[in-house]
Amino acid sequence: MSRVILEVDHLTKAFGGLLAVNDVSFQMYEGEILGLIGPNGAGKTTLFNLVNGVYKPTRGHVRFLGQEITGLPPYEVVKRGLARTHQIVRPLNEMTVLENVVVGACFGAENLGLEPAARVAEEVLAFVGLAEFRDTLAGKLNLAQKKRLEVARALAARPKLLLLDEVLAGLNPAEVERMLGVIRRIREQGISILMIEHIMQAIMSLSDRVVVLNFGQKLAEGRPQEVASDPRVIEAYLGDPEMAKKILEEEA
Amino acid sequence: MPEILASVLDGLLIGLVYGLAAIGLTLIFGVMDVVNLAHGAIIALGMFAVYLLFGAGLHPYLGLFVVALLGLAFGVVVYLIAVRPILNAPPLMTLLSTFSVSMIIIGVGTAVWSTSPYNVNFPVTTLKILGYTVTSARLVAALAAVLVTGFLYYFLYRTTLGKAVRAVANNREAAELMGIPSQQILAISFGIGTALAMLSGALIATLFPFTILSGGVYELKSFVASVLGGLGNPTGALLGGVILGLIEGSVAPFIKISWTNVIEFAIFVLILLTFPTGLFGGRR
Amino acid sequence: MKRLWVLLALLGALALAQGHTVTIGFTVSKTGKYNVESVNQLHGIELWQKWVNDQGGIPIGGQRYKVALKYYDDESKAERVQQLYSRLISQDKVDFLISPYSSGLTAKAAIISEQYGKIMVATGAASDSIFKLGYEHVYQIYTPASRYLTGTLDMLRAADANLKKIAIVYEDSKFAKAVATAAKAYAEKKGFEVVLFEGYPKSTTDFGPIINKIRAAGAEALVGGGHYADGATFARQLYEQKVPLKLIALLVAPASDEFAQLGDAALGVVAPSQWEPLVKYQQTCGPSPAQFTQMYKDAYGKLPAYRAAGGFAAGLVLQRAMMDAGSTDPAKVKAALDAMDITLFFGHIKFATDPANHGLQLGHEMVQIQWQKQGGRLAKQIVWPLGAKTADLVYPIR
Amino acid sequence: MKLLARPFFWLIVAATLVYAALPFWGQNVTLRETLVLSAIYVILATNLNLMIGYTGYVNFGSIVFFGLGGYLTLWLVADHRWGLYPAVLVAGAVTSLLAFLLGIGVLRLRGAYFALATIGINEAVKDFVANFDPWGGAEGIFLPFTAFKAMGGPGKALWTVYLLIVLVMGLSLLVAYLVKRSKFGLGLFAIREDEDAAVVLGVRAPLYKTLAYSLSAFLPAVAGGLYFFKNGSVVPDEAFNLHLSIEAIVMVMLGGQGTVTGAAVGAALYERLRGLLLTIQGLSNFHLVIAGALLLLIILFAPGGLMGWLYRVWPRLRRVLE
Repeated sequence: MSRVILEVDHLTKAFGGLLAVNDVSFQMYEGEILGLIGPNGAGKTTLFNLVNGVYKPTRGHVRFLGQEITGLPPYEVVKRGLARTHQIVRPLNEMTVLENVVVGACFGAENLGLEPAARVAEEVLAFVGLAEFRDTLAGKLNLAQKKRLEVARALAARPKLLLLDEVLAGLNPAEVERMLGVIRRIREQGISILMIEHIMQAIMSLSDRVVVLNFGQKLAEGRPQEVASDPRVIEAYLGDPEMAKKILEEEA
Repeated sequence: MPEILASVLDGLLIGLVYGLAAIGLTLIFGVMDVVNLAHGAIIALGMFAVYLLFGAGLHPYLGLFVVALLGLAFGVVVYLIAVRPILNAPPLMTLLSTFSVSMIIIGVGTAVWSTSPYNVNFPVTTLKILGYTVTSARLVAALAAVLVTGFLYYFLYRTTLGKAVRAVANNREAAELMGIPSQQILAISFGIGTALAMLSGALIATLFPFTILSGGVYELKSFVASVLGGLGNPTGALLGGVILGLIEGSVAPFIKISWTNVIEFAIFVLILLTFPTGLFGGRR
Repeated sequence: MKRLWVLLALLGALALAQGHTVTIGFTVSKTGKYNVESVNQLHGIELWQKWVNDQGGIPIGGQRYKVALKYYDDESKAERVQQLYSRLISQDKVDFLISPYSSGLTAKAAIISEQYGKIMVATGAASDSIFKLGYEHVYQIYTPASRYLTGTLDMLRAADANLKKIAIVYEDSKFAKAVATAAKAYAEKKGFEVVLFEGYPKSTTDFGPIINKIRAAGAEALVGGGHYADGATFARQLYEQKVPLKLIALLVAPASDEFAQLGDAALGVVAPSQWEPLVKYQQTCGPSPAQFTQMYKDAYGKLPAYRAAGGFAAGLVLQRAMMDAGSTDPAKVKAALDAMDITLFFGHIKFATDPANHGLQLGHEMVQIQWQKQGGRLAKQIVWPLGAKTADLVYPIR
Repeated sequence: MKLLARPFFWLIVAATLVYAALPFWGQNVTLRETLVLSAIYVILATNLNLMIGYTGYVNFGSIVFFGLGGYLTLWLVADHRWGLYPAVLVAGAVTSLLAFLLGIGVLRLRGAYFALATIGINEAVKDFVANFDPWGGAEGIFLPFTAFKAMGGPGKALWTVYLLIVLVMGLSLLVAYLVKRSKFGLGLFAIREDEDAAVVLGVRAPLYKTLAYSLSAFLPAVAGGLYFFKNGSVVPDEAFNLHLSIEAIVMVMLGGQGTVTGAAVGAALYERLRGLLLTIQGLSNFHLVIAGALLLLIILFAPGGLMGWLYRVWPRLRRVLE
């Protein structure tokens, strides 16, 4: 078995009285794609924000490659090789696509100067298929392109672990296919991926393992097929286990 | 000791007037997230409005009603020209557009009235309250500030229009979904904020001499009072004004008067840094 | 044809201007805080110009020089003053300068006049400190701040041998602070107890906190103030709040006729004054006090305030220096100013010439006025020095 | 970075040299005074642009740096008999350090809150200085005339100070350009666009924006020292004139925020316009009205300012004029 890349240990985040993430623990291994699923409001994005340092946890620890990164600010986390994308895209609107990716390369794990960063950025843009838009202002891209830009910026940081937050949401089937290709090729480069996704079909086909959150707590963890047939998971999603099972079967 | 109380009493009375000015500023921010940098110039307009009405033979206190109506109309005009087109632009834009309005008002005001001081000269009597000497003008100004605030609260909480203003302040999109014409409400809110600023200016004009530039002082005090009370919170702004007045009144006996401003601004910056939402909770 | 005449007239004017004109430059606060005082001063200067030119100009070295004035509005703002004085010197090429009104603005103008080596007669500026910076081209007409209130305190002591507690409250300006600081030292020497010594910011309109302090300190008399706008407001609020003071002496404001607009609030208020129409100086040159007063009344329909007299006197001093020098050459005029020791309708004029105080006024003295009711009308009376008085001091006033 | 190979670098050098030489032709003192003022405006606007245009933080009280620089310089020269050169450098460094410390606290605020705080800071400092007796309180500091004599007489001193102010202007432009073309600048622009996203991308925003704030204080403070030395005095109302710092924002907006050329051209244009309006009889009282109306028009119809408009009309210009 390969070594542990990320360890989430009894992680808890309270907003006022609400426990958005409640005592969640799991591990992920190098080279793995781990899916993070759960109904809306289950605390998935909050968990991402805890892992990459946007929020400080109320309790618990995050360890990356065996090092404690709990409470480190996001810009430190990136430098250690943990990059992420946003669920709601956040392009730097008044900067070009290339400049957006150069920011990622410059301030990422390799801490590059402007010129090497530009080379990395060109390479990454070609990789995600945005090369032709390099001089377009980022604000002018369509949603699918913006999603790919998110991925490109994160990749330009040269991460060992990539957190993808719903990169497929809002895309049409052709665009989804294209993005899935990108994700597979990222994995082929040996980058581990922790991804939040709502499209079950995608998560089931891509993930090595899946962690399910519900009301901030970990509900289940395991291989996609095991999790998909877990009645607790199905109930969490749909209230009616029979109905949910039927839908899942249809999708698969 | 009694002298300190006299000073504190003075501070309380003037603080209510500061509070009224601050409500005008904070109401606009609360409803549409705009910091109105024309606030000071508008306060000065209120001063000159009451001065002109007085010159035309209207008692300053009767003039207040006219000033309020003028303020409402003027505010709606300013909103339509300078605020509405850029309401969804970055905050810098509304700061600058309201500031440009301020430049225009002060420029015209300087051309018309120069920057020389003016006075609303009407007979003032002195009253004794618990043994302290208070001029009638100060007492009336404070009372008027309280009445106007009371009236505003009645409007906001008891009338349909007022409830619509609060709904828009709370969540513009949701209010629109419920069929509230948000553009009209925003215009009216800006008008009310402007009217309050002009009223406070008019009240100040009954107390002290003023120039077209005098509004600046009260604009800064309004900032301080609204931030103390939490930007966007009218009750907070009134309390902030009172606190400001009380600080002025209670520190005055112990330090050089000119240090009060330093203390006020230092408190202002400190509050912003430690409680950005004010002592009584702001909108965010 | 008509055009030709206009052209000829213009050429004639030009010839006159080139040969026989001396141009005096200055700024006036037509707007802003100092506008009342400054416009008074301007009227004085303009009256001098008219007076000189009506006589055919200044006789210098056998020729007559007409006086031309060049001035701008400084809006009572320091930064404008420096721009405009640079402009007067480098662009308008004026021959001599008169200061703006007020010590603060004059201090700024003085730097420019000194940087360019232009002679400036400072009027409407009493601060001593301007003359302690090592300038060599600036000359003061007014009695300096350090001697401003000494007469007031002498008078108060003479009126009431038992009075102890006085408050000194002054505007935070160059002039008023200098006056107040000097007055404090003199008061303590005279056996008064200064129970309150405090400045208020220039923009003050609410004197409530200060008035509360005056009450709290138990002051029996008040001396202080600053300039017109703040002084008038201060006096009004002192009256409205019924502060029990035996004497109120304020700088500048009560010496203006406009002060009468305060009505009963003006009653009894005392002011040191640089000059009053009723003074009896025996002039050695220029008009007599009575002649000046009459000219001013004819021109402006009211009695001259001392700022107007100061403006006229500034022109007269320049005129006299050019006549003494027999030239408009700056070095010669400067020598004449250094040597000057004359009495005008305005009083005695003599400048310090030692490097540490160069240009400071040594000769001129203050008089004290008080607002009194005469047959139901408010009027200014000279109440000190005793030799010059036109009425007895009313004391205590409230 | 191959600075010497960049045309824009040479453009800055050439513009500064020509500017410096202009008034020497005919020893034109009036022109020199005008040029000093517009150079000061260019310095203020260019450095303010580091905050507004590059970082996206609206500093309403940027003039506080200019004023502090002036006060520190005159205090060192008048009361401690320092020479002008060490005095302005120390004034610049101290002001910049103060800005850094202040920035750590105040830059945690965003949007309107930050803008209000900067107004508060300027007013607090102004009122503090007006009460601070070692700096002359409300009266300010006046230089003894010996300070000018020490520089070879007032005439020579004024020309020297002119050249120094122009030098500071050139340096301001250069700094603005270098920052824009650096990794640091890229980080700032990322913060301007979306601070939270920038942080996630690895930009150390708290440090970067504090450094930008501190940097934007240095040259204005040096310029303040030179300017008030030239004036011979410094008083609180002039040094901390909030109005001027808001006018500096207008200049940046007029030219186009975020561009080096825009801030400079905006400042120069604004100065010309203001000067013109002040001298035209009958319009002198309306200069505020016209400036205000102009600002409003820019905001409503051309938020990118002059450069934004030029870039749109002629997109290739973006590569030539920074």
